[in-house]
Amino acid sequence: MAISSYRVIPGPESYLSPAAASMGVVLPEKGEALIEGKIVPEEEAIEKITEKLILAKNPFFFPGPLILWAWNEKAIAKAKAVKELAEAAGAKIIPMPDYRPKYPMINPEEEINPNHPNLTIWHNKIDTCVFVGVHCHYANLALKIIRGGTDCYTIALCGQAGHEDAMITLRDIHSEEVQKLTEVVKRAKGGTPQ
Amino acid sequence: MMERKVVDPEYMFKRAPREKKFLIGNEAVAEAVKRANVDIAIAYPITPQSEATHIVGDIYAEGYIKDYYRGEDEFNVMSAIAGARMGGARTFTATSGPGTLRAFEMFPLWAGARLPVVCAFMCRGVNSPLTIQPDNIEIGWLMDTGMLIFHAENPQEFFDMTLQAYIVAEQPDVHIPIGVCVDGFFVTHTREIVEVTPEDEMLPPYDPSTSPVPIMDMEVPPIRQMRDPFVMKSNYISYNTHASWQQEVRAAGERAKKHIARYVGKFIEVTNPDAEILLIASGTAAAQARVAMEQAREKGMDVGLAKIRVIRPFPEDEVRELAENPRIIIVPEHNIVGWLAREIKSRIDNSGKVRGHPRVFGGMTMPPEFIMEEIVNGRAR
Amino acid sequence: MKSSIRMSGLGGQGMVTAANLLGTAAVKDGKYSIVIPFFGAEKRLAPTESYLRISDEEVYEKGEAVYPNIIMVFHKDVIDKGKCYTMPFYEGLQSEGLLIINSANKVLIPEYDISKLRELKINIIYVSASKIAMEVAGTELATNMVMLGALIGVTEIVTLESMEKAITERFSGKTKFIASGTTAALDDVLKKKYTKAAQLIEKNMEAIRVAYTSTKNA
Amino acid sequence: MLISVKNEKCTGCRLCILACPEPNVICFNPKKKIVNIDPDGCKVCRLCIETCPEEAIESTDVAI
Amino acid sequence: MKKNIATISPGFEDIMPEEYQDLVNDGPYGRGLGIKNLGTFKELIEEHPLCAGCGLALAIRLTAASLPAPEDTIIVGTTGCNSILMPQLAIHNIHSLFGNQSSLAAGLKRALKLRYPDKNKDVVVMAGDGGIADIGLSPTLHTWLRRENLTTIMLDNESYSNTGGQESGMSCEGAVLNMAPTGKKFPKIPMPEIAKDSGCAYVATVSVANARRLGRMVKRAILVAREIGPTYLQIFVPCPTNYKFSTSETLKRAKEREKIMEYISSEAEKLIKEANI
Repeated sequence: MAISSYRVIPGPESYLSPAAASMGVVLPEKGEALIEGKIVPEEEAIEKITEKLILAKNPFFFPGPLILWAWNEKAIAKAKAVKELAEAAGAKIIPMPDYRPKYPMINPEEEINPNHPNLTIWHNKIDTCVFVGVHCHYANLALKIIRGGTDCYTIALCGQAGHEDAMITLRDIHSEEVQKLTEVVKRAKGGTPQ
Repeated sequence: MMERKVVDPEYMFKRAPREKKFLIGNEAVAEAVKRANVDIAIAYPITPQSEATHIVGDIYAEGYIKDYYRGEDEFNVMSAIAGARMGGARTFTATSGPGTLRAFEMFPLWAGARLPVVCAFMCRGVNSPLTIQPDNIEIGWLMDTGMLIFHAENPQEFFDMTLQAYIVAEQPDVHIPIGVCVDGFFVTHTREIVEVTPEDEMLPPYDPSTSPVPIMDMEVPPIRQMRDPFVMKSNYISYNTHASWQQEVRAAGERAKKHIARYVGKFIEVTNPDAEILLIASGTAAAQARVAMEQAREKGMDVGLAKIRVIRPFPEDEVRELAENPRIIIVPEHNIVGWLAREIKSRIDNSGKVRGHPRVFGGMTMPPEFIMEEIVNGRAR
Repeated sequence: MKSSIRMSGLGGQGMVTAANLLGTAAVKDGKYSIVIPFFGAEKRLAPTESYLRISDEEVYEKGEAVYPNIIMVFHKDVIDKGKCYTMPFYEGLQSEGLLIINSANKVLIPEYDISKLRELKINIIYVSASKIAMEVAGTELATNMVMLGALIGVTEIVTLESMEKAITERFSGKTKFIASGTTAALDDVLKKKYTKAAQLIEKNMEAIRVAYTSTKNA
Repeated sequence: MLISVKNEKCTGCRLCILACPEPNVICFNPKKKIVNIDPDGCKVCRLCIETCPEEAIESTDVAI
Repeated sequence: MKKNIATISPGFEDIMPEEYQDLVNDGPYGRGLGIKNLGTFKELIEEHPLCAGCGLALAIRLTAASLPAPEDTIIVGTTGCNSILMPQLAIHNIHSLFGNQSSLAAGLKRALKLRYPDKNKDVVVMAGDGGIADIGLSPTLHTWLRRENLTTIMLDNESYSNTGGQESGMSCEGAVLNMAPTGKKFPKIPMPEIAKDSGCAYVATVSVANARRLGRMVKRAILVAREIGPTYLQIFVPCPTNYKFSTSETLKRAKEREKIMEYISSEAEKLIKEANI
C-alpha cells in the first residue's frame, strides 16, 4: 500500500475536507498508533498525547455514550478511568450523550453533538480535545468536521481500530490502557514545573 | 444437524483441509452459507438465483440457520435484511438482475447505515425484451452504491469469496455491505470442481458489540438513538454532517483494502504483466480471456491477462501500474455498457490504449475466439 | 485431449442429467470438466441444451459451446423443426468432429446440410436411442443413458466404471441433486416407476452398456 | 402570546395534559394539585384552552 | 427494572445535561406508567419541530406514554411527519426508507427473537397513512399474512402532510387536496377490515381525542403482538396545517369524526383478560 503524504493536522482545513482514509491514511495495526496520519509505535503516540495535553491551554475530554452510560462493567470501569485521566491532565469534560440531530439546538457550553461538534469547540475555545467512548462512525464524522472548520488538535482513544481523522489515535484502548496513560500523564505533569 | 466447531477465519480460508466436490455455483454458495454461521436468511425467488436459496432453505430446515423465509419482493427482502442486521444478526440473501433493480433503493441505505450485509448477486439481463440469461450490467450500477463488490470467476471463487465477505464486511472499521457477484448461469448453473472446507467447521459468530453504529436492541447506548436520522432540513450545519457521513462510508471502503488483502487475497491476478497486449477482465469474461490468451501465446503473440477480482474498492494503484507497459489493453465484458472499461479508462492517464471490446450480452456466450479476433485486430493497429 | 460437447434436445429428454453424469464421471476419472445447462423457461419439450467441456488440463472456458467438436442430437425436432439454440443445429461444429443423432432414420438431415457436414469430415452416428431405451429400460426417459453409452462407445471419453459410480451417486437418493425444478419432478416419475433405486441404477447402466457395445463394435 | 393557568380555577383534572401535542410542557404539581405550563416549549396552539372544562387556562399578550 | 443503558456511569452524573439527568431520574423506564401518569414524569420525547396543534405529535406523545415496556421497545417509523419527531424520542427508533417499515421491522423482530429468546423486545411500526396504506401497503399486509409479532400503529391524518398536503389513500372521498385538485375519486382504504381479514389478532381504531382509550389500545396491541401475532391500531390525527383549520380545533375535529372499533380474536381476548388491561 502506498504511503500517504497527506497530513492530518489542525484546520480549519477547507470548506469540505476529505476523509483521511480516502487520502491514503491507513489505520494502525495492534501495538501501533497514528500521529497526524503517520503510523508510529504506540509509545511514541502516548508520549505525544501527554505532551499535547500538558501544553494545551484549554483541553477538553468528549466522552461518548459507550462510556457515559453504565451498560456493562467494562463501560463503568472505562468511564472511571477516563475521568481520572481528564483530571490528571487538567482537562474539562463535555459529554456527547447521544447522536441525534438535536432540536432546536444544543447548548455548546454543556454538550457536544457529532453533527456539529465545531459549535462546542468554538464556543469554549477548545484547543485540544480527546474523543473517547464514541461509536466509531460518529467519532469519524465529528473528527472530520472539527478538522474542516476549527484549529483544535484532536486525539481519539479508540476501543476498536482507531480513527484516521484524528490527529493522534490510539487503538484497542480499554480501561487498563487509559489507566496506563493516566500514569504517564501524571508522571509528566509532576516533572513539569508549573 | 451435525456438531460443528468454530474455527479461525484465516485457518478456514488458507489452511483447512479441502474436499473436492463437483458443484454448480448455486450449490457452492449454499455450501459457503452453511459454513458462515448465518443467523437469518431471507430471499425472494428469481432465476438464476433460486436454486441457491432453495438449498439455503434446506440448510435452515436441517437447523444450520436459525431463521429463514421467502419475502414478498426484493425491496422488502433487502429491507428485512437491513432490519435483521440492525438487530445484530448475521444474514444471507441473494438476488438477480431485475430483483437487484427492484431492491435498489436499499443498497445505498445498507452502506449508509453501516450494515455489514453479504448479498450474492447472480447477475442476469434486466432490459426489455425480457431475458433471464447472463449479463452483468447490474454490477455497473451497484458500483456506486457505497457497497463493496467482489466478482467471482467460477463456483470455487463464489464459495471462497462468500465466506471471506462476512469476515471483511464485519470488521469494525469496515462494517459496510459486500456484494459477491457472479455471472448467472455461467457460474450459478455451471458444474465444476469446487474444493470445500470441512462441513463441521464454521466461522466465528458475528459480534454486534463491535459495530461502529449502535445495534438496535435497547441493550446498547445511547438510549435515545435513531437509525438513521436523515439530517434535519434546517439544522444549521446539517449539510456538512451529511457530506461527512457519505465520506465516512467511502472511507470504510478504503479501510477494507487491508482486510481484503489479508482474507481474500489479491485484488488482481496477473499473468504475463509485461506483455504487449494486456487483457483486463473480471468474472467469466476473465475465464474466456484466459483461454484466448493461451491460444494467442501458442501462436506466438505476446498477450497477458489481469483478472480483477475486487471491483470495489477498485484497485486503482495496481491498475495504473499495470496500464503503463502494454501497447494495447483489451477489456472483454459481459454487458453492453462496458462498465469495467469505463472504470479503467477513468483511472489511468493513457486511456487511449484501452479497447472496450469485445462486449457480449443478452445471454450470449463470449467464445475465446471472439477475444482472439480483438487481439489480432489490436496487433494489426 | 480437450472435448467440447453440445447436447441438443427437448426439455425432459435428460440432456442436463446426461451432461452432469458425464462431467461427474470425467472428474472421477481424474480429468477436469465444466458442465453448463442452457435452459430458457425450462418447460418440457422446449428446446434445451447442455454443454460440457472435458480435458486433462484445467478447464476455464464457460458458457455455450459455440465451437464444439462433439454434438449429440437427442430429438429429430432439433434438426427438422429448428428446436435448437443454434441454426442450423451443427453451427460451429469443428471439422472431423462427431455427430450422434437419436434416430433410426438416416435420411433425416436435408441434403444441403449433409453436404456441409461431409465437407467438414464429420463422423455421423445414428442411434435409435429412444427405441433402445424403451426396449431395455422400459421408459423413454432412459434415452439420455443410451446416448451416453453411444458416445462412450465411440470416444471412450470416460470409463464405464466411473459412469456407473456417477449414476449410483445421482440416483441413489443419498445426495441431493440440483439441476432444475423440472428435473426434480422427472426424478419423481422415475422413482415411481422403479420401486428401488438399485433397480433404476441397474436399468440405466444396462441401457448404457447396450449402446456402448453397439457403437464400440460398429 | 403566552398561555397561562389561573391557579384558582384549576381543579387538577389533567385533561389539558392529554390534549397538548408538546412533551413535558404541561406538568402536574402533585402538592398543589394544579398544572403548570412551561412557556418555553409552548407553541400556543390553544388546544389546552379548548379542552379545559373550568376555563382555567388563558392566553395573554406579552410585549416582546 | 431500571435498564443499564438508562443509567449514567458513576462519576458522570453531574456532567450530563439536565434533560438526561431528568430522563434517568424521572423517566418512565421500568416503571409501568401510562396515560394516567402523564404530567408527573419526564416524558420520552424532547422538544420537536412539528406544527402547533399537531394531532400526530399528540398521538406519538400518548403512544410513547402507553408503551408497556419502553425500555425494551424499538420503534420503526418511516418518512413523514412522524420521522421529524422521532429523533427526539428516547427509545431506539429506526428510519430507513419510505414504505419499507414493516419488512424492516419483521427482520429486526426476528433478529431480536433469536438473540434474546428469553426477553420481550417489542417492535412497533409507527407510521403515517401514506407510509402504511399507500407506498408501504405490500409489506404491511405481508407481515400480517406471515403472522409476524409486530404492532402496526397508523397515524392517520388523511394526507401526505410532510410533503405538502397531498391526497392519500386514507383521505376521504371528495377531499380536495394537492394532487386531487377535483376531489379524491375513491373512498378511504378500509384498513381495519383488511387487517382483520389478513390475520391481525387485534384491530382497533380510535382518535387522538380519546387519550385514555388510546392508551389502553396501545397496551393491548403490543401485548397481543408479543404473545400471539400481528396487531393493528389506527389513530385518527387531524392535521391543522394541511386541512387548514385553527390549531385549537384539532381535538374537536378528531372527536367529531372518531370511529371507535375494537376487534379482538378469541385468543387475544383471553390474554387481555388475564393481563387485565
